[in-house]
Amino acid sequence: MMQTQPAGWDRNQMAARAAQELEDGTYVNLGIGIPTLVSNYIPKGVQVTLQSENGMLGMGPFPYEGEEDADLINAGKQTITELPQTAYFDSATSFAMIRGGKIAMAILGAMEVAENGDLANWMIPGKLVKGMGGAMDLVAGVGRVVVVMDHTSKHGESKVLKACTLPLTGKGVVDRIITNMGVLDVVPGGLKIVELADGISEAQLRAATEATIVDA
Amino acid sequence: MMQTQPAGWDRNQMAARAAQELEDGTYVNLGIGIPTLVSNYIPKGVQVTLQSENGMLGMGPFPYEGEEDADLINAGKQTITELPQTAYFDSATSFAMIRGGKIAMAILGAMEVAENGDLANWMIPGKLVKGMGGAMDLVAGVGRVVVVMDHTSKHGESKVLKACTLPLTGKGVVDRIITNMGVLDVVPGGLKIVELADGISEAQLRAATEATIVDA
Amino acid sequence: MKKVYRNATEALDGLLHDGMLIASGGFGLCGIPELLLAAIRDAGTKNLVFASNNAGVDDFGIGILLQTRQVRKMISSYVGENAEFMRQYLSGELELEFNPQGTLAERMRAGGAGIPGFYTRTGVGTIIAEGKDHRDFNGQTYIMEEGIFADLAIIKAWKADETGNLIFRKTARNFNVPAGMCGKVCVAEVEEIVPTGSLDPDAIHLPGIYVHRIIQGAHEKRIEQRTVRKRETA
Amino acid sequence: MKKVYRNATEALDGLLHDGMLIASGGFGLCGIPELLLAAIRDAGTKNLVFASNNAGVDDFGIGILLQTRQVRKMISSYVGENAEFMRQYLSGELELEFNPQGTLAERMRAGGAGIPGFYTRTGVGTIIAEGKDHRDFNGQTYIMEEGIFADLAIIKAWKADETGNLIFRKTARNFNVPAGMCGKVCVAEVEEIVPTGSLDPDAIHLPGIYVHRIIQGAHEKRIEQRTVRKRETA
Repeated sequence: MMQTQPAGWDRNQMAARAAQELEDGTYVNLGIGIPTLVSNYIPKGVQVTLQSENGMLGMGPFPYEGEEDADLINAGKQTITELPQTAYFDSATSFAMIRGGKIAMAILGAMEVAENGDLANWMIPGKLVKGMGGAMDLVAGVGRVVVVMDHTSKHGESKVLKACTLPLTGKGVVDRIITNMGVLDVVPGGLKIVELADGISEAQLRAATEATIVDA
Repeated sequence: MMQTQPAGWDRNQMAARAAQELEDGTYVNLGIGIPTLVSNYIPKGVQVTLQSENGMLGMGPFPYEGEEDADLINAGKQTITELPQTAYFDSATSFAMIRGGKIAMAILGAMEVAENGDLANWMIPGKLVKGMGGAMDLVAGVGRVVVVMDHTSKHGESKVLKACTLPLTGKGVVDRIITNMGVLDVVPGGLKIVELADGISEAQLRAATEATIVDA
Repeated sequence: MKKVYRNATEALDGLLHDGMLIASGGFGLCGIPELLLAAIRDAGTKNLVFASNNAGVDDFGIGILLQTRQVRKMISSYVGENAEFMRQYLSGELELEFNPQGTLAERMRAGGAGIPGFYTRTGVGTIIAEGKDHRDFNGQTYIMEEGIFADLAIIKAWKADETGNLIFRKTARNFNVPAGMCGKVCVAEVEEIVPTGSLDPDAIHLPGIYVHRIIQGAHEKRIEQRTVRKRETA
Repeated sequence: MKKVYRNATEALDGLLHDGMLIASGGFGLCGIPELLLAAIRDAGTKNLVFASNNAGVDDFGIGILLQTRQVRKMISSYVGENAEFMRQYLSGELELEFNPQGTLAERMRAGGAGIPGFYTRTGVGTIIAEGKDHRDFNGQTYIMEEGIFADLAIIKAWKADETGNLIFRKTARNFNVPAGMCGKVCVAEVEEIVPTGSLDPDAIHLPGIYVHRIIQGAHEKRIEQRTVRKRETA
């Protein structure tokens, strides 16, 4: 299938759109990659506390040069800083709050997502296997899972599928999908288009989507 | 069955004998009643750390008058003090260490004990029921359970039985029994006499014991 | 989102309903949420189920809710200090579910940690094990106990910052941490609310994510068993 | 009983044997027991099974034990930083059991808390759930995960007192608490041993009851991903 790849939003625009999902006064976990960029676009008047699953609530920005602290990293192993409201805790306590549903939302990357909310983002069989880290706990535990991903592969194949082909991270766990082409919700029967990215037509989004799209 | 009640050890002598069970460098939990007195008889050169299951390691003595602190009590709800090595923690953490086998020994009171190590010390059906508190967790979790109790009831009936008649606190949990009449160990087939209290003959102890006594 | 409320009544506004399950912190009278309990009495909410290690004494702690007949059931490990409790229990007015103390604490933590069931050796072979699932691990028998998922948690801490990070003092921490974890909503009463940033982030006992509403108040902090020793004169 | 040892080799004396299960603290290279790992390498103990969130990098952390082929199996959630690990795993020299990170942390805590099994929703419907017991609670499906009971725990803390009470610093606490809980014996390396009585008893992260041996040493504390921002000039 040869087709021109419609661009739509770039990485930063996707992050900015995802930031609109944030609700004031909530605790949120941001995955590695584009989700990390979301913290640059938190809307004015919205206060969210970022959880880092390696044991921290109230994650601050990267440190100034020379102020890096080996004892202060995020889940991506990057040096970060603390904030006035910061609290540290151990990994068992950290995942107790994740599994226990205390985190309102996780914004995560994905390799594939399916119309039933299945998510695959940790393993490609036959390729190097790095591990799921905390992703399986997050999708099983948090209140709402928002996925941020490219709509299609480099080869133009849809990553928004009828059924995932890769090993799952979680079954029926995704609530909303934000791609370069728009925003879709997981609803009974398939996906519902919530919003189109700049310069993307509904026809283009439908053409790039393998999953069933249901009308609202 | 009418018989003269041999006295043997008094409460303080029983506590002193129980204190001989303490091993240097261990963590120990002392129950309410006679076991609490054990802390008065810790042998010289033996350092034990007392756990209080309401959330403290390193329990100190009662406070001086006027220095009572409502935030510092033991499991018997008595005001106590802290020591230099004291650490406080919550109840879930406290019983994690109990259930996890980190406490070397518990010294507890009993209503009845049986030759198979069964212990009953929390409930008399038809009477007021106060609850088991932490006793069931302690007998299930600690390394060694030493019971300190009167050998017979006020009516001269043996409390060291072939089988407990009262609802159990734990099944097969008792290692050693210290009574006013002596010391007995739970061994295969019954109880073994370890020691006789002052002025108690083996015949007296055997006569006051319903449980099977096996020869060493 | 502001977490600081003016008083216990306002902090509980909209959270109470008849028949709800409330997890309460405290051990004996130590570290109990005395202001919130008084506000629940004043609200008159009925048929309450309390998961709480103890039931207070006749005129303090959960005892005040027994006097007003607001409690339908207690999930506790020890209720020996409360004569009114015994009267209501023996007359069949009050339900009682005994839990071993460690099982109760772990059930609360489990609820807060999204764990609906766990295995423990505590209670195996006793009446506590009756009707519960048994399972062997490495030749040892264990029983399954279930997580407690409370509608509301009420706890008492020493200090809070404005984001709800809590610290406790000495043995008053006790059940306040596990109870606080297992509530859909958690309200904390504290002796002092301090500005955010003034608590040591390495020394927070219950992070603010668990704590939805906070009040500062004056606490009686009654002592149940005043035991002392004499000062030796030199 | 003295808990303070002079160095890592002495602290591990008599504790190591081939084929043993070791739980290690640390997340990435943050808060790893680097001195104890080096001493295990020097001891040459073989066929080790490690429960550790990560496997270090090629030349630091558990990576140094992969270079010497001392590790038979890893129980981890993420091993992406270690090329030698991948080589050995893909060539079949090394066993790997992936655990979701929270499941691994909870399995360690459970082992330390005397809990041989617990239910979690994490991994339901994925390959992680294959072969595991499934059970429904309130209409939701959960799988059973087992507690980890390690022969030895090795952890790294910031400060210890002489009785083994430990405190950690910032996110270096991570797996050190649950790993420390689940070892039959736990050895801790710290940056500073302080006199007993100088730590705040309300702020102990891992009470000394869990900690059997302690050493003080100099730590490299390598940074894995040095990310910074530019200071804005006024």
